[in-house]
Amino acid sequence: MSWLSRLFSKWLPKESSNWQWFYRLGSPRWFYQRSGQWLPWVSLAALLVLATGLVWGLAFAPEDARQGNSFRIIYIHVPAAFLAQSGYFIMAIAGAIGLIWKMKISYMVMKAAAPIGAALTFIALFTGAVWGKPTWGAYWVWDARITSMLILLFLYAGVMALQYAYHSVDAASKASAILALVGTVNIPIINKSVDWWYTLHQPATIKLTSAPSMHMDMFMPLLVMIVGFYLFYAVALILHTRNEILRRERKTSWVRELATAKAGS
Amino acid sequence: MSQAPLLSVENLAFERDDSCLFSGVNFSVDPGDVLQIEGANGSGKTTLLRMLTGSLQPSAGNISYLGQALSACRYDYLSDMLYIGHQPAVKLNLSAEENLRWMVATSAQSNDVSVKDALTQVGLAGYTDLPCYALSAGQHRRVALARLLISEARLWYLDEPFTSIDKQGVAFLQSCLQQHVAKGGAVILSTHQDLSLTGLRRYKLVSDVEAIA
Amino acid sequence: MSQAPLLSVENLAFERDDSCLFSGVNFSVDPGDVLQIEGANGSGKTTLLRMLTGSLQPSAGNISYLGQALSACRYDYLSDMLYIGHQPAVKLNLSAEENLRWMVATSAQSNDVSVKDALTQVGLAGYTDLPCYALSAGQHRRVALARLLISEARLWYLDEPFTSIDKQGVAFLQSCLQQHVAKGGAVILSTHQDLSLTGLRRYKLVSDVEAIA
Amino acid sequence: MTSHVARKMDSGFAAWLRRDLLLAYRRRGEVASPVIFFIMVSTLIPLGLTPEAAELEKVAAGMIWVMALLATLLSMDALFASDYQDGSLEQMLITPQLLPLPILGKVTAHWLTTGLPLTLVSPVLGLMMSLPNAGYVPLVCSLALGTACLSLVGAVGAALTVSLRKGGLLLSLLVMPLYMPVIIFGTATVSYAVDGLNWLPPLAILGAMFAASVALCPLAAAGALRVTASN
Amino acid sequence: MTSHVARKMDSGFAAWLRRDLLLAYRRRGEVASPVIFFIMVSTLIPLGLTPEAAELEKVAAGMIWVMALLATLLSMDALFASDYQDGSLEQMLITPQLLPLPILGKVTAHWLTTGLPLTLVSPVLGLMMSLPNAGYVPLVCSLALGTACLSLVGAVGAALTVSLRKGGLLLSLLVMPLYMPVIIFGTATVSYAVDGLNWLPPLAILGAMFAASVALCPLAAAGALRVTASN
Ligand code: HEM
Ligand SMILES: Nc1ncnc2c1ncn2[C@@H]1O[C@H](COP(=O)(O)OP(=O)(O)OP(=O)(O)O)[C@@H](O)[C@H]1O
Ligand SMILES: Nc1ncnc2c1ncn2[C@@H]1O[C@H](COP(=O)(O)OP(=O)(O)OP(=O)(O)O)[C@@H](O)[C@H]1O
Ligand SMILES: [Mg+2]
Ligand SMILES: [Mg+2]
Repeated sequence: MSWLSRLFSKWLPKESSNWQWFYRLGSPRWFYQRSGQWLPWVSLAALLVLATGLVWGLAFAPEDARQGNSFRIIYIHVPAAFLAQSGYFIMAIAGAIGLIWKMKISYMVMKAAAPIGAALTFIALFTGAVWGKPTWGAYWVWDARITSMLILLFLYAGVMALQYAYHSVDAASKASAILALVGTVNIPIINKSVDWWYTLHQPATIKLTSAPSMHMDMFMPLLVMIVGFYLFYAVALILHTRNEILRRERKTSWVRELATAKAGS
Repeated sequence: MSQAPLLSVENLAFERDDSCLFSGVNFSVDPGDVLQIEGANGSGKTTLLRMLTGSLQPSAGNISYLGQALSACRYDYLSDMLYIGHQPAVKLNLSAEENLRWMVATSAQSNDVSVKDALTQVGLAGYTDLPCYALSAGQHRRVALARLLISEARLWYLDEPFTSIDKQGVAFLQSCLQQHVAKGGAVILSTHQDLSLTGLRRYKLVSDVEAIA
Repeated sequence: MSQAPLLSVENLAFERDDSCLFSGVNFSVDPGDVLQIEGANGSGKTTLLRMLTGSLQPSAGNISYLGQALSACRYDYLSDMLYIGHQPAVKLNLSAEENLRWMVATSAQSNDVSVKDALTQVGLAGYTDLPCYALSAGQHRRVALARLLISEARLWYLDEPFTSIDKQGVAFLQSCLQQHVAKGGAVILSTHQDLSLTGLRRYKLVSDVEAIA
Repeated sequence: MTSHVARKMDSGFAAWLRRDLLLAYRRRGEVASPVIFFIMVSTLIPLGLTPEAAELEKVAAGMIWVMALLATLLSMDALFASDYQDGSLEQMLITPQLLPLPILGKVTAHWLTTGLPLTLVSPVLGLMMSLPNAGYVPLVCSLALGTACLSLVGAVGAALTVSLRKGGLLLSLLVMPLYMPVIIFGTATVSYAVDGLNWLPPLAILGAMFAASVALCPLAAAGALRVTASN
Repeated sequence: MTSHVARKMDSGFAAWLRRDLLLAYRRRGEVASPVIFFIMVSTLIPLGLTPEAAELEKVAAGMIWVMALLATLLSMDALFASDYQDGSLEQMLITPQLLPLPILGKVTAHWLTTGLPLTLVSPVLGLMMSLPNAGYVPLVCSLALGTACLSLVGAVGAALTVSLRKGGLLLSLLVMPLYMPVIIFGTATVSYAVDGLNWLPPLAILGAMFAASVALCPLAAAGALRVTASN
């Protein structure tokens, strides 16, 4: 991979002060301290937005004409599905940054992103399945998007399995970064091919949604929930990353100081 | 080239998972040198040799070849180097001859000693057609060592080359090394045995773990 | 038992695919003996040792334990025997301690040296929790050799036990063998190194292939 | 003496079982893999065939069984391979213990780490392939017994091919014919249940096969190892 | 100098290709095994499902493709494993050649010894599963291209798991999702043909995938090997 990093390092003159923040971000210690300052605010925002969205969606949005109240699962289901997909790209980008600029912190972000993304994927699948029972009369249907989502779960599982499989932190990070990158190249191909497969076999007997015709009163809380999920995702990612930083840097002096300070106070 | 050494190592250090294995390793090797890396089990000899071959990245320090950093002359350096490690890269299902032919084909440079001759010289004359899993431990390693007779590389890195080799074989191998350095090559090897080579230099590797203890 | 030797070997021969590797091997071993099997690479040392452990069947000749044929006292013989071969039976994914515990659990007899003590004695004190693939070549073999400290078997068969072991380790291992024979055990080992053990006997194995050539 | 032998017998079984479970635990990722493999292949099938529930329902039980069989088969050649390479198998052959016991220990560990998880996860696959409700209990029962048979029979194949270095596919060749009765009665158990028939008879036959395998396979594997590993 | 590099580039590819083919030839039994595996599993399917031709016809193409995929997957982890164990892989990493070339050589050998025989034998299976006449040519074409993609993508997975000792199932986990587009377009090629549609478009997509894999997979595998094997 060294040719790759050599290629890209040309873009980033090392001494340039414009990029100092970038290299400082690369320092786990700096990230840990800074994120400690951000965290309360982001958490608060996430909480507020999520609460607003939930109350709005569950209590005030109008009932669906055909599905009744069961449609309200959408306020969890769609944001989770959304984030699950973005999460994979976030993970892969973090991995790529690690490979190219050899930045420790981005490997940690990548490692932290995998289980969060997998959990969101699982939530999307699970809520979808629960929703499917009243709507389609079955927990599981081989719909195109559902299938893509399942494959996404497998991709996450692969990255996580590879992380755990290696004893050496360095090898685990690099190997799973490569896998995540290969996965990103494939996600569009997978999604397209699954769509294609589905329309081939099933000329639209199951219409999943009536999204365009969705009423504004239903749609606005959904939007709020999506924003809330993004914020929540950020909180979870920061927390997981901080955890990972402490774990990997436990032998450094600043973490030791931190621990003694905690114990002292 | 105002006499830059063939290989020189400056302040080399190696860390694995945040613990330092060794640091401050300095030596240089000129044509005609045999350098024996000594040290207790686990002191990092294999690690050092693999770092020289470029398989592992040093966490600090420089390795230079004819005065240039390795990254600047990767192709030339790798073409001029031969490494035989603990695992001798001998395929069990192929015969000794097939193994050697393949090794020669993938390596950068080779002289005109024929594969059959080389195998005869290392004492495998009657065994060239057997699959290698039917060879004894020592014969198995001899297949890999036969590469030395064919190689034109100047730098040889040998990790415990005398393992499983009988006394006659050890003597032969030493004469082989002697010839190589006489022709202007250099050898860096690790072994726990005492060698009787003229011009032998030793480097004692002390791992940081031991040094503290 | 009118002083039948601990192990005796009469006229042993081994053939593989109709060609005779060696024949007419005779020796006997009493408590207190260390027998070093010598011979060139490929002369059949490993084959002979594996025959003694019962893994390979001799094509002619007898092996007897305390005067009885092996087939008549299989359980007792196997319980009284310990073999460490070229492949040291160390699982790469387990730690040194787990490996040793398992070896002790499956072997017939063991004394009360604790596993931890044994590992400390062979110099692996700081490495007991690492998976064995993270050990160096010599440390890897030391894990297997730690069995010697725990075993109560009287007959030890060691195939090149000094491979990859550093000088200090070789000295320690020799003292270990010395203690074992002092307690009434016996050792048959193959190695190409010269040993400095009191009461050492040598047996030179010449394979029939060489003898003809 | 006999009690001594008995103690050793036990330790032969228990020591190997414990070790193999520990190894599996060290490689947790790997333990989950047969299950994930199983689920993944089950998504391949609709992709290769059709997403229609009505069609899938027909093939559900058969496919789940075929995939369970393949997942077991895939993990089978690892049973003795690494032990052969690192010399542990040679040590096993020269212990005074009765050889079938360590083998049974290893096979038990294998089943606990492959067959059992497969069995436990099979209802989820049934759901994904729209298996009718009546089929779930028979599916789980037949898989539990059947995968145990597969592990036992597979051990004989693994023993026969161990010294051949990378015998994965040859192994399949050897044991696949022996696996056929298992799959026939396994799928029959489920399809009887789905059709509303009494599914206990085919299950009982699986039980009988299991009993016979427990008795015979470790012996056969022991014999095979003595021949192949000491070569 | 450049011609020297070119010669060496070639020998990097050719030497490894020749060696792997020779190794395969030495183990002839093994080379036949993916094919025999393929045939055997295809006989399992009627056992597990139904012997009726009308039913089998519908699943034929899908099943043949699923089995070809599994047979490739099964043989994939052997690609680098034995080279890793005996030190050949380390030698490969320190040759001055461009690493993707020896890898491409090895993958080519792998395809010639698994994908190609599978492709050649597939019409027989089609016959056994009553595949309609129009399906044979597309089946063979799609398998030829598709199995090559599978070998190439599989090589990346094999490189990622090589130092993990027995990564067979983990490997499946990593590459199976990446295999899904291949199976979709592969089966589509056949089913288009059977339905009387123009089957060239899906085949062309497979071709594009193949081209992309040839360009990218050896690079990714090389990167992966540098990370994993030197550990
Ligand atoms: C396990 C089952 C299911 C999975 C995995 C799943 C997955 C998804 C995914 C990936 C999305 C796309 C989110 C985005 O736009 O990025 C989505 C959206 C949606 N799903 Fe599901 N779904 C499932 C079941 C269901 C069911 C049963 C229904 C209800 C009938 C449903 C209704 C919707 C709706 C209304 C949307 C929003 C549509 C849009 O924005 O275009 N889903 N689902
Ligand atoms: N993959 C690995 N992961 C973690 N630690 C390792 C790994 N490989 C080696 N080590 C550690 O690095 C140290 C040096 O190992 P190395 O193989 O270089 O020693 P060595 O000097 O060659 O010893 P020997 O004489 O036994 O061959 C050892 O203590 C070992 O525990
Ligand atoms: N599996 C086998 N099949 C056929 N021949 C074999 C097999 N194993 C060993 N041999 C042959 O038997 C002879 C003796 O081998 P053995 O391993 O006993 O030698 P050794 O004395 O231990 O040699 P070394 O000192 O190299 O360890 C060798 O010439 C070898 O070629
Ligand atoms: Mg070493
Ligand atoms: Mg030997």
